Amino acid sequence: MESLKFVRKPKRPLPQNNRITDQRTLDAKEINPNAEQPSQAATRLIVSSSPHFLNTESVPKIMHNVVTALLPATAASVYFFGWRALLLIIVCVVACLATEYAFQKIRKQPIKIHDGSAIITGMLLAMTLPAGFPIFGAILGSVFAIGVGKQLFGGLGYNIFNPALLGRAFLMATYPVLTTTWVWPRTMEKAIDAVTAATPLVMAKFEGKFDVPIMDMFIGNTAGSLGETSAIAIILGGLYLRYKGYINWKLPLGYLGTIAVFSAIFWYVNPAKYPSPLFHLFAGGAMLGAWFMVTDMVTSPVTSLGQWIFVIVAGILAVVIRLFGGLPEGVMYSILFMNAFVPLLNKHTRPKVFGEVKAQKG
Amino acid sequence: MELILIFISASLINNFVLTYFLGICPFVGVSNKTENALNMGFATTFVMTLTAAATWPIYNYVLVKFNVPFLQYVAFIIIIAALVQFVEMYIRKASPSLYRALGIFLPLITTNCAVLGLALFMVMREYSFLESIVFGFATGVGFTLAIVMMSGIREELEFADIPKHFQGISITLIIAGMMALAFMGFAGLIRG
Amino acid sequence: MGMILISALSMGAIGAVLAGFLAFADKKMKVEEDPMVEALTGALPGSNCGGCGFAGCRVFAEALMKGNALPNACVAGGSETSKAVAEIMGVDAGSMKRNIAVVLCKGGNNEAERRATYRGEMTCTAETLTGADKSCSYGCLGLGECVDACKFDAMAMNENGLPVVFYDKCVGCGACARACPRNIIEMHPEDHKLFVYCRSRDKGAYAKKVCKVACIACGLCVKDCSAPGGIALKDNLAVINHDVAPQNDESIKRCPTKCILYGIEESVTRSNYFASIRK
Amino acid sequence: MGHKTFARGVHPSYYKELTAGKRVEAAALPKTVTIPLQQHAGAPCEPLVKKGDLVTEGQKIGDVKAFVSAPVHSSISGKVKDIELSQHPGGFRSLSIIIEGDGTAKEWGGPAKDLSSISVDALKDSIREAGIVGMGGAAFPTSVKLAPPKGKAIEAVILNGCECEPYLTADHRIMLEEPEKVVWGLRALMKTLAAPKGFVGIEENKPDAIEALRKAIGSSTDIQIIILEAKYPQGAEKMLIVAATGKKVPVGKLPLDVGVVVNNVGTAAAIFEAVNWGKPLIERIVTVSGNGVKEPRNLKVRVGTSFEEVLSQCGGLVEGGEVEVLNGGPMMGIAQPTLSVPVIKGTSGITVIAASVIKSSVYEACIRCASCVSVCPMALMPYKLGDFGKAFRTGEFKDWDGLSCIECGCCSYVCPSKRPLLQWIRLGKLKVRQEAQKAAAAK
Amino acid sequence: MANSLGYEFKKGLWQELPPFRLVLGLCPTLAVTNSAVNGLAMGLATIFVLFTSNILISLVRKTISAQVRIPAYVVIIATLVTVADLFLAAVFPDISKSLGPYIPLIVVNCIILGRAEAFAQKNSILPTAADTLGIGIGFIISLTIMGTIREVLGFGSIFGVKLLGEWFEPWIVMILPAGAFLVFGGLVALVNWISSRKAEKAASAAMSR
Amino acid sequence: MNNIVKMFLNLIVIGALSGIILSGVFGVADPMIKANKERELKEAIFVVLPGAKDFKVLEKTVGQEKLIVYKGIDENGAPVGVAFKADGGGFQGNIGLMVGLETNYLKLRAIEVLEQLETPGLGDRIREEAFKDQFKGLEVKPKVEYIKYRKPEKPNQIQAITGATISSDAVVKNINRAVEKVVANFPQEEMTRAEAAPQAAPKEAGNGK
Ligand SMILES: Cc1cc2nc3c(=O)[nH]c(=O)nc-3n(C[C@H](O)[C@H](O)[C@H](O)COP(=O)(O)O)c2cc1C
Ligand SMILES: Cc1cc2nc3c(=O)[nH]c(=O)nc-3n(C[C@H](O)[C@H](O)[C@H](O)COP(=O)(O)O)c2cc1C
Ligand SMILES: Cc1cc2nc3c(=O)[nH]c(=O)nc-3n(C[C@H](O)[C@H](O)[C@H](O)COP(=O)(O)O)c2cc1C
Ligand SMILES: Cc1cc2nc3c(=O)[nH]c(=O)nc-3n(C[C@H](O)[C@H](O)[C@H](O)CO)c2cc1C
Ligand code: SF4
Ligand code: SF4
Ligand code: SF4
Ligand code: SF4
Ligand code: FES
Repeated sequence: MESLKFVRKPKRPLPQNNRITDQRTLDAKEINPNAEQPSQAATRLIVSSSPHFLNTESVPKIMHNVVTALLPATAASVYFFGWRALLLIIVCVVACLATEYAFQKIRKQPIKIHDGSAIITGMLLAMTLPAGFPIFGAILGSVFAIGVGKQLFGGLGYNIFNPALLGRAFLMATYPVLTTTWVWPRTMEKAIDAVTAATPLVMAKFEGKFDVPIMDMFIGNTAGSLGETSAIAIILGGLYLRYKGYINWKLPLGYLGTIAVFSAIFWYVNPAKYPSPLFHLFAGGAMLGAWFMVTDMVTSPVTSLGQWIFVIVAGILAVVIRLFGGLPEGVMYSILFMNAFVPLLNKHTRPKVFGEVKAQKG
Repeated sequence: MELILIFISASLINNFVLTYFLGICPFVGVSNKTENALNMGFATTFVMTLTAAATWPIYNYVLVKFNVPFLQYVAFIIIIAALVQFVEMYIRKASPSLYRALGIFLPLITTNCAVLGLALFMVMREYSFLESIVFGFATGVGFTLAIVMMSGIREELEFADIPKHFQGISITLIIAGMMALAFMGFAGLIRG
Repeated sequence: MGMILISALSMGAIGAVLAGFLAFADKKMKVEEDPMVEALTGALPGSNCGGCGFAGCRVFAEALMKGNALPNACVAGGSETSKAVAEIMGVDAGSMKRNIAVVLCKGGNNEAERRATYRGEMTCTAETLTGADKSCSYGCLGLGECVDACKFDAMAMNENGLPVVFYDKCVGCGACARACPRNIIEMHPEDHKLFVYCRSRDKGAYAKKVCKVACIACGLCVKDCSAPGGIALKDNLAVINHDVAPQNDESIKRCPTKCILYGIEESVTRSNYFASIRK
Repeated sequence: MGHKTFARGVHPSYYKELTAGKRVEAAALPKTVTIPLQQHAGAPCEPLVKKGDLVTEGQKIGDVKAFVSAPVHSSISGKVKDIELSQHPGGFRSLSIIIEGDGTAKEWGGPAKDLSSISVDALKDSIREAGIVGMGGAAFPTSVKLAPPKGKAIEAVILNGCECEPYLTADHRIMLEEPEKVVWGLRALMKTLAAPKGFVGIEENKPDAIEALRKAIGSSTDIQIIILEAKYPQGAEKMLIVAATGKKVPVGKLPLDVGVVVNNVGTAAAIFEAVNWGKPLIERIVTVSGNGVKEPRNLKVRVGTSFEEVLSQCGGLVEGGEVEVLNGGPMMGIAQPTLSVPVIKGTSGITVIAASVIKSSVYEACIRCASCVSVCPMALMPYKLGDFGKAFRTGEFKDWDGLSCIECGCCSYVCPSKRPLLQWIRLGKLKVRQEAQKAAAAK
Repeated sequence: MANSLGYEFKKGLWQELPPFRLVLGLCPTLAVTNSAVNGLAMGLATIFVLFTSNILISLVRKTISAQVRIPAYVVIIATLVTVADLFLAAVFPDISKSLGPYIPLIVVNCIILGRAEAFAQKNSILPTAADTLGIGIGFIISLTIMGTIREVLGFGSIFGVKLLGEWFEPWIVMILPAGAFLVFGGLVALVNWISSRKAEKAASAAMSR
Repeated sequence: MNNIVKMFLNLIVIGALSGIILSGVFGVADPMIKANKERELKEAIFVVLPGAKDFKVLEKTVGQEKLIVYKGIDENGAPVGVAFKADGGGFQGNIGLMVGLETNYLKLRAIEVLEQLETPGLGDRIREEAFKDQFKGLEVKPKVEYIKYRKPEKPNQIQAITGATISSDAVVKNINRAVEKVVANFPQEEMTRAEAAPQAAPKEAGNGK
């Protein structure tokens, strides 16, 4: 029952994948040179559907701005973890770009690696890995993130799950030990004598200690993944994005706010057992997740109500996993879990149409 | 408390579909539209709860009593089949509108191995009657959650540019794999 | 020994109860069904696996009846089932004359003027929503919506920007005709051979200005047609009455624009078309 | 300070400075005019003249009995050369009367009559007979709006002076140059509808027009000027009503269901001329602007003049490259495949956009950035509607309220992936319409 | 429907290869294939039930009235499954343990009832035997392949024999549920790809003639 | 009516046959299954109580719960230690241990993992000898503890498996809980009392209870 597929439209194939090609101009000019214009023979009239004005935003522009916004965090990670961190970032970015290129080549699609989205995925994936993570693992994660997490769905815009987080989740499941083997930042090497480091969250979970100075976590002077340490660098980048208008304030602030409020409840009940909200905000991936992952347009809801539900549930889940789960960190899973709900959220939280009187059907 | 833990465990942490691979066929088959998925989920939850309620006494008061526990598979599957049929007919009689929404999904449930799996797990874990019912209900809820999530995603993907050979069940299963990755975050949430 | 007895008895008892139950159900709760759906359901595996995308075999059968499903959608049953289903549903294929699709425009890129350039969604219907770029407002837009609509690989766009129907592949489903926003494609029994390949109802002068192969309503074919009333002019267009006009080439000889043609379509089969392209 | 406005919407660059300061000038008398018999929403007219007939300026040459329709008049004196199908600026071909002019032009004018001396019926009659249609773009016959069903009281008439489309300044100039006509027309509308209140909604970027209208209104309190935020589509009826009165026109309902009638300021001025001078709607102000035209101007053009002729009075198109010639502004205007199309009653502007600004011809996948959702003034989900429309999924299209789209184009405007959302939504609407027709035919 | 026995047998090996082409019996395929041995064992258990039950059903099909068809079949299948389960528990306790509750779940494996309904019920013994053997062997092969892939990537071994050296860092995900889904999805795509290649070749061969 | 009779007959016959077949198979298989279980239990006890040649089952009911301990004895009937099961949740599911305790209730003799669902290659490394060996001679007073990343410093400490702290933690917690119960409910005298020496012949399977 396999139907035969040939080039159905020889010579001038219909644009594949809905791309509007400009072939028609060529055809008309070349094949029918005496198709006259009523006036000004040299000027060609274009017909298209309104609106005829479009704003100047474009996908590459947005993506390149996000890359820019990630630079402070990159710099911070290099400062704290040395050149090894930079190497890891470069490897991830290159592997992501290469995977994207390979897929587009195989599928005979236009090559779009310059749009920058794969760079973001690579950078963010690297940000979620410990500085000592092996290179082959980083490559594997990148290939999975882009190949399976993005291109299998059709590429930019179609993926359901955040590719960088999916790559990280895959690595977590593939190499659970390697992904949780931390190193101390260069700045505090001599402070502690143990070989492997413990992140603030691991210490909180397994040793019941959460006395890391908040200031250290704010600046980034703790063990952890590249991008989970320096809160200030991430906030800087996030504010830049907010200033540029590429992220909706609801998402990061809603997420962080939920984490703060929800963890504050436990903290209030038993401050000896549960860490403070500030600890939760600055520990682990909360900042990176809030500013760069919850805000990923492709994998977050488009409606206002949907966005609220998304961040609030994700925030609660993150705290629940941190406090009660088997794993020390819940940011990644909370976001991935809610990613799967985004289509449903979009469908069922549509705003009321202008002038709609009757209640929306539930 | 014990009951709440069973509920969370069966619906989220050890989600039947995503960690025990039970009920994959309907999970793949009926997840293309949210409405269908939701109704299938409701129907399954209903049958699962009933199954737990019906098989527990049979197992504990009949099979164990007469010392013939090896008849459990045969007995369970017959009970399930009869139950599904009974529910179907009852609904058809009692409420045609509900039947239209749910009834068509009921036959599908007989061959849903999640239901039998539920009965077997219930026996294996030696749950009490109340626990069994909660377990049955929670499993159904977990199934509903997974299938509804999947249906939402699949509806969204109708417009996606998925590589040809991956379309259909292939991408559905891969997404299930991703959902399983996401559900891993719940691991260890409840410990003794 | 006791165990064997107990087992046999209890299982027998369960069987009896079940049988009674089903017998009761069969009598009391039977709901009248469409016999065709019954027959189809019978032909299906009945495993209710959901593999067809419907919630169970019966629903699939109902969808088949309504024409919402293809006979081969059942994965569990495989090819036998598809055959059986097709047999039950089978329209008496032999008794009907085959229809095929005819594209009634020959004004491709080489013949017809384009006064502007269209930008936007590249489908014909989308283009008709804007001021179309083709000067002739009846002609083929060349974006191949009809080709996309054909589920049987029976069409392709040629180099000239016009759709071609493959005589050997077309099953006469009419999907292409429904898809075309300019109503250029018509369904005809395959013994119709004579067609005016133009739909322009513009006055001759304008039609000629914008397309080399337009019907300019000169009336020569009307005169040359041996059967009176076989061809008539209507709204600046020659119209063939296929019941009357002889299906031969006598009336096409003097057509100044060669828009009336005889019997060209049947020569295009899928393989010879692609073979010719390959060269 | 925030001015009154509606939720969502966009802020395109306006480029109004190109023509905002230029007085309206009379265009040259055209040698021939092509007058389409359908220049309005509703039933097309039937010709009242034959080929070869002599006609005078202002003579009625087409009419039809239908309620929703408006007669058409000859805009010059001369001879009917032909009646045939010709390209209409709406993008289709329609039956048109082609008149060859004799070179003479009529003088119109006269004093303003006292409104109280004219009966409501006389007002309605002269508006219908003058063929007045909405000049804000949709060309809806004004006489229909003036005949609300019994039992619907109209509380307010709102004059639409927003002119939120980029480039266009025709309404701006009318308000500036002929504010008395506008005010008189508004009062006439209020009288026919027995509406106690009148509003004029003007965007804050036209302070001189606001000033001129204030003066024309004088001290009377029946008319109030409402200053609105300069935002697109502020001029859309529903958005204007909610901004001015706070009332939302319910889905599927008309403004008169909330007791409001909206008219363009140009319409009001035309009513003045029709009632006082007996001048039918044969002439209108057209803004010719855009970066593809050499000398942007505001012209008073006779209906039926070809775009080509109008453009040549503005220095012509820039040479070379590609241009889009639009009937209307860049957000809602219709691109013309040929310059032989005539100016019609609804042509508020001819905008020419040259290559540098023309839409890129490539689009990308939707990245669900939510921009379209957050600008849609109707609170729809354009990215989904686009998908449904493109795939002809009419059921879902209707479920997601695709039919409520007012085709403002904000969604396409903001989309960073440059997706032609509005075009797809139009496809969806088209299919819904076709299906409805088919269903009706089946009955 | 008079196909040769050879055809009935062969179709299960590719044309209707379960579970990739014939999308049935997914649960055991996914659940027990974390090693090649488990896959093989599950396959064998399934083919035993599939074969015997379908033969039985084909034997008794004429005597069973339509209304009780499904319950009767289910009882037959469940009986055979219990036999298989008891046998494994008695003789191969280790395998029985690692397959866990998935052996009893053969009862509801859609393949078995599916084949019973689609084939055995309508055919006599010989074609039924050919059909079920083909399908069953196809199923065994599929499960073993799944198991092998997952074992090689997840443990670096095959049938328990170390295959990849020390340098290989096992992909633990492959043994986890997520890995099962991913591998299976990938294999389905692979099968799709191969069959479309086949079809294309056949078509181009036909065209060049 | 004929049909209904047939329906009844169909199902009754099939059901009865199924019952007969199954009880027959069960009759053969059950002793073997029981023997398998018995052997497993025995092996586990002997592993955690090196030197034991036989064991005695002691039972107590505390509230709802039934406590079972196995008192290991050597060839002379002298007690060599007590063994008991310790269950509790790990990372993925239940972890079932057999724990061997010295009769003085001070030190562990050894432990064995009976059942676990931990992640292969990670949590399931609790089955490795290196990990289990740490418990040999480990002090249970005040209680067993684990320590991360470093070599144990105190006699009641073990080192947790890196990356599987949770599983290690679960093992430790299970042991502590079970030891506590045993110590509380079985007076030490009971354990130190000598028993009759075991017969030379291995016990008949099936009466371990
Ligand atoms: C998106 C959109 C924008 C509009 N903008 C204007 C405008 O700027 N000025 C205007 O007079 N009418 C505008 N209109 C038309 C009005 O909605 C309304 O039809 C008109 O003001 C009614 O007056 P009329 O019948 O006199 O034309 C717009 C309509 C739409 C849908
Ligand atoms: C079918 C139809 C009937 C209408 N009937 C009335 C009417 O009775 N009264 C009225 O004031 N406007 C009526 N309108 C006009 C609309 O309210 C609106 O002014 C017109 O469509 C132009 O608006 P726009 O320029 O915003 O598109 C009608 C419009 C349509 C399409
Ligand atoms: C896929 C996966 C499987 C895991 N399996 C186990 C496990 O079996 N046992 C365990 O204790 N922790 C398991 N973990 C938990 C993490 O490794 C957790 O971070 C670890 O217990 C922290 O301990 P550490 O401080 O020793 O690294 C698993 C985590 C992942 C992502
Ligand atoms: C604000 C913002 C945040 C983003 N965050 C992520 C991210 O967390 N992970 C990722 O893979 N891509 C991210 N991207 C890039 C892009 O959206 C992503 O590659 C798509 O999900 C791929 O389809 C982000 C883009 C933007 C604009
Ligand atoms: S769509 Fe149908 S009628 Fe048209 S060419 Fe294809 S098979 Fe023929
Ligand atoms: S025949 Fe119709 S649908 Fe086909 S390409 Fe031409 S205009 Fe488009
Ligand atoms: S969907 Fe319609 S109303 Fe909404 S922004 Fe787009 S064009 Fe405007
Ligand atoms: S604006 Fe464009 S990219 Fe953004 S959500 Fe809408 S359609 Fe998608
Ligand atoms: S095998 Fe089909 S549902 Fe489990």
